[in-house]
Amino acid sequence: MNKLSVTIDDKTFEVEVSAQQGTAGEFSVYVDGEPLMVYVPDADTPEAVDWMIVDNRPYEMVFATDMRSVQLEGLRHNIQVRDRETRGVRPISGDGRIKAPIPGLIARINVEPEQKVEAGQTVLVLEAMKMENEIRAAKAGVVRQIHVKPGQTVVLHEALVEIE
Amino acid sequence: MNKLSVTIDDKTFEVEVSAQQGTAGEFSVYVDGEPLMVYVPDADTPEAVDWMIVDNRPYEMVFATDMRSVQLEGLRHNIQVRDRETRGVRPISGDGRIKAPIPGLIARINVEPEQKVEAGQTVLVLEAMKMENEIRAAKAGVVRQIHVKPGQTVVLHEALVEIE
Amino acid sequence: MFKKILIANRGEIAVRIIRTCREMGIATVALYTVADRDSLHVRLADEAMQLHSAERYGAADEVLAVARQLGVDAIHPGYGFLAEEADFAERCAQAGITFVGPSPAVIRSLRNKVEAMDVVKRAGYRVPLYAELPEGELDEAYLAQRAEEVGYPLVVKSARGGRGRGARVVITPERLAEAVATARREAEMIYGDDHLYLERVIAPSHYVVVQILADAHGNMVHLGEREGSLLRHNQKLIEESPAPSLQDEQRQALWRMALDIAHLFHYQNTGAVEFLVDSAGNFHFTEVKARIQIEHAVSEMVSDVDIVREQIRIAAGEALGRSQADIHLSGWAMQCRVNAEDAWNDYLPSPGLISRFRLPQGPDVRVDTYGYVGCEIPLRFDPLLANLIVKADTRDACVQRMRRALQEFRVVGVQTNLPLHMQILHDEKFAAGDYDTRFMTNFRFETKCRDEEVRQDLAAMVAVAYTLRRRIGKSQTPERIQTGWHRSARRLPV
Amino acid sequence: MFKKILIANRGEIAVRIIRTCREMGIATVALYTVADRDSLHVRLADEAMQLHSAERYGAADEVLAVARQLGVDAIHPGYGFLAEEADFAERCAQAGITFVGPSPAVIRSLRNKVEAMDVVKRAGYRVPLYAELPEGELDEAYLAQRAEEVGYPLVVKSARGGRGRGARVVITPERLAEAVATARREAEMIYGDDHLYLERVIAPSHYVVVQILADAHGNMVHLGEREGSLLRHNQKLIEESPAPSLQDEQRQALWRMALDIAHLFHYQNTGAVEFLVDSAGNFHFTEVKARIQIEHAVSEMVSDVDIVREQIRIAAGEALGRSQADIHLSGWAMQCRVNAEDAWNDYLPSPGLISRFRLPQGPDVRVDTYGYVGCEIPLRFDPLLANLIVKADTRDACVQRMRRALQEFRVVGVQTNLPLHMQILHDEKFAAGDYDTRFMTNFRFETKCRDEEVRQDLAAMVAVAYTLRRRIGKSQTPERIQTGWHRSARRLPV
Repeated sequence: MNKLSVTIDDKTFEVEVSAQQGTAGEFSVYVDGEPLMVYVPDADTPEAVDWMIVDNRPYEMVFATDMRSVQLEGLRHNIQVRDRETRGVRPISGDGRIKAPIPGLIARINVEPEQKVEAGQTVLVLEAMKMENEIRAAKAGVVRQIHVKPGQTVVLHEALVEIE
Repeated sequence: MNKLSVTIDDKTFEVEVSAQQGTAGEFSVYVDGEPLMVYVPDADTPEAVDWMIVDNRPYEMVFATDMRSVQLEGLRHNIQVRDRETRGVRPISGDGRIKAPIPGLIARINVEPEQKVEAGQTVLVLEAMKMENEIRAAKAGVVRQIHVKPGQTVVLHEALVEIE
Repeated sequence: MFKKILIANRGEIAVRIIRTCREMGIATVALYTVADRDSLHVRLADEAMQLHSAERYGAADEVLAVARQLGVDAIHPGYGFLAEEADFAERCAQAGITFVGPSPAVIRSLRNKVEAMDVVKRAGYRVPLYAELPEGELDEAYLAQRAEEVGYPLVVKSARGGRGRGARVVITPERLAEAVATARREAEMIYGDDHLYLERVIAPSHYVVVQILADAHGNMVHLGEREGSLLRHNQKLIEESPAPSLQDEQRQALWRMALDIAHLFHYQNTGAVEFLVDSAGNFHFTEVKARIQIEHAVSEMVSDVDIVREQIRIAAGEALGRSQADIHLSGWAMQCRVNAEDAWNDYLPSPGLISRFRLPQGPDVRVDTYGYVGCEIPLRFDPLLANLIVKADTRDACVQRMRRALQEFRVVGVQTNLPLHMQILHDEKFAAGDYDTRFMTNFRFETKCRDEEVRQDLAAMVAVAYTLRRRIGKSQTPERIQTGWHRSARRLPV
Repeated sequence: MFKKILIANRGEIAVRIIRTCREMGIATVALYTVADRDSLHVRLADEAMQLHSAERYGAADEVLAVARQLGVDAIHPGYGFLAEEADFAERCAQAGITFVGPSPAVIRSLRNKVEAMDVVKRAGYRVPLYAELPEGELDEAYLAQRAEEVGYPLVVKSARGGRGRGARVVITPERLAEAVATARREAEMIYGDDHLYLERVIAPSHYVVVQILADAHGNMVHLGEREGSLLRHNQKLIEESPAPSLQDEQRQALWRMALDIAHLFHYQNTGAVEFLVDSAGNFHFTEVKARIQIEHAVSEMVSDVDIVREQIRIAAGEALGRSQADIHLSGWAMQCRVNAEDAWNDYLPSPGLISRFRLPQGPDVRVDTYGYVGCEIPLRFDPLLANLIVKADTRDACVQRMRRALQEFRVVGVQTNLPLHMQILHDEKFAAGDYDTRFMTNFRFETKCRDEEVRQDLAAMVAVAYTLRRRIGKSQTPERIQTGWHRSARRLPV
């Protein structure tokens, strides 16, 4: 289950999303506590999604490729998504390699090679969909390698930093 | 430059194809010695090609995904292509690793692990577009590894066999 | 006028109805099965509900339940499924929901083809020779005798089905018993009613229908006739209006006859009165189709009347608002039924995901379809993918326009019968309007290309395509391409 | 009749002309620049030749060379580029190739807007107050005096350009000199001719044109009038027929006047006689457009005449074959000019590769476009992507149909002005047919969504979209997506 804050233009909604088991493309969603069923065609190719059904209401829309706006029924809305889970997310791998928990853009790097870091210390900041995620060290150690530069985009699970 | 025999239904043409330097999607083609210019949109995505211009004649067509037939102007033609170069093609890499020179299907494997092979000996047969290509050893040696099985499809430059 | 209409159908007719509803300011409810969820009618409707029962769009209970749940005030059945189902129409009325179609009584009297012919025959109109068969097991001798009365060749039909599905042609007596047995099984299976009758075959002949509109205030008009003599497997492949086989005096007589017959049944809403025209030019009434037809757009083109709009207005109790004098039939219209089927493979259905879809455009060209790029064409339902309709001043211009439209129409991902239509449109006799019900039987689908320049160019293109595919190293397994290609028609590069 | 026609144009008009040629059995030659090579007109033509010179479609020499090389017997210029170029028409005649349009002499007399107004004024018709300016440097006092005669506000125009490009509105005398200088530079640049004139502005007003057809045998008919008062940057955004601002008696008078004026110039082929209607209802002749117009399909819809076909027949010397009495104007038609431009970004052009393209369909809906899925919309040319034309019995029904069609029209990959059209169609005054040339100036593009349920549903959809994208790990670099996405719209999975 996935907890998000979704801002449409000036209004923010608290949203929870969970996939329906066994029914491809169907999601159970709560918007400010209101339960909704969402059907998405081609859930396997998210960038291609251009229509959905919410409960029994079909909508056609166009998402901007950077997900910063969406067009619906002749109007363009600014959108912003903040993920209440991945903020300060822990690295995926237990070992010293810190991988990207979500695809995004390297905003800042707070460490240097050979620098000592404490467990939980912020190593770098990963920006995804206008949201900054502080990526922290899983354990204390020394920064052995930094694979990325500020401004660089990274894919899911791409190795960022290695701590020994 | 690429020498092919192209059979349309019952008639076979000898065709030579060479890409025009610097002009994307343009090819200079000789059909039974007759020079033709061919323009292909989206030359970078061949499976998507559904129209071309030959000299000044535009055509819309649909190629079967297996390239065994093509539809043009309401008629379906059986096609067959034999490549006069890649028959008995030499492996791409100079070292012991034999890689696929074209994408295709492994028809037969003529060697076994630890078997001695001579330079030029046929190690396997790769079928592509109804044409069998004998893949031969670049040098004498012993078959150390066989990465593929008969019936398996391989992509371009996929490692097939290793000889030491 | 209605606020919200439920469309108890799928495919191009559901889309067609949604369009008119939207123009009338009426909200629409679409229904869909899992296989149809990506169809255009779901995307275009204001609300969409999934059907779960096995009868799918024919599920009366579920359809009514949805109608009640969403508070619709009318149900449009389209054609097939719940259209022409008197019991369903009755249940709608009981639920206080308007059924867009004739009254249950009218549907019943027309659904029984034998009774309908009885009525028309008694009124003094010509009908084919026919003989009803009693239910249950039949004595061979009795059957043979009834058949003799009708005469050979004859066709064994379901009393509920009418022309089309479940019909069996019998040329000689020895085949009769077997044909009756088979027809009975099929009728039972398809219509849940094994009531049969024998009808004398009229061949060669022309199939003509007259499109009519009748309101609740006694106004009735016709929108001219259509000819649908080009059949394959009892499906009208091409339909046109006016009928090329008729002279103008015949037309006038046909229209009058159709209106008179419709009056016999106190007909209301829209419908089509069907006739067979024998080689002597006699009209033989066969049945009244008590619903919108697949080919309705042909009549819309020549009459400039939106039949679906009139249907809805009539169902809402409004008056037609135009007399016969206000209806000006002009020009010539023709429709090709474009099926997702493989002309090179015995016209087997060709389901799949549409990867390219270019509809013909331009003056007086219209396409009614539920398809679009990315839409899955399901195997389960009728292969009808699109109705291509064109109109022009004359039949010659109409044929020219249809050829042009067929050439522009492009579908990749599924195989269609567009090549077949193209060849028919180039057939000399068809182009001359000189054809009857035998045409398709004698028609041969051409497969050879005789143009040498084209073959030379094709060789060049094939060589280039091969060279490109070889250069771009990708697996060539057909399965992976067929699914992969389409799915990836929306995939990001990694 | 011609065997082969070269179409010296691009975009939707080239496609439009190819369609009619094909229906007439005339082979077509398309021209293209590298940027246009994937346009639909190239795919649909029988032959296609690339243009290399910098003037592109305006390259008279190259166009004539291709015409000779491929042995065409006629050239259709479409609109813009080589249309209304007397010299080019003359060179075609010298090369023994028919120019589909008026004679060079007629084009010349109409291309000089001042002379044309002189002729019409002398014949006793009302024209706006105007004053020609001599070439070369102008004495300030003289200029001021000429302007006084015309009166303010006035517009400085190119004598060759007529309304539209190169025009400068002047409200007060102090801006005059500067405006004249700028207009002169622009006129020189655009038309290669700095010949200017001053014209009194008539505002508020209505722009109306009368579509006419005239053959070489003295037959001339009109196809009714169109109103195009909805302008942005001198472009007609929406045009309709009949003109909602006119009473029937006015219409009759306007038609007669247009035919009389066309006769003054011995007009031939198809053209549009343009007028300004002032608030008192007076018609002021402004110019004759001696070519097919972007909005011609609106007249085709209400008259049932294929204007391009008539154009070609007239050019081939055939007689119109129909009198005014044979032309029945019926119903109401409207056209929206769909541009590839960003309504949220000051209507800047929005080039790109079309990844989804769903054209509206259904009764009496027509789209003329050169686009399709996979087609590149070039930055270089006019942003016009498609003309959406609908027709219905009444204006109300027409507006309803247009709203429905706009809702169905779907373009992804480039931004279009469809949202703007949708909002105009929902504007109360526009819906009531109550608008003039001030409408667009006062129109405000709405950007706020007030429907709370929609916003809640949207929040749910955004959340799901985000979750899906996060699950599928892919780089989100916009550039890579913009190019990658489209290109990959045809890529195999590795």
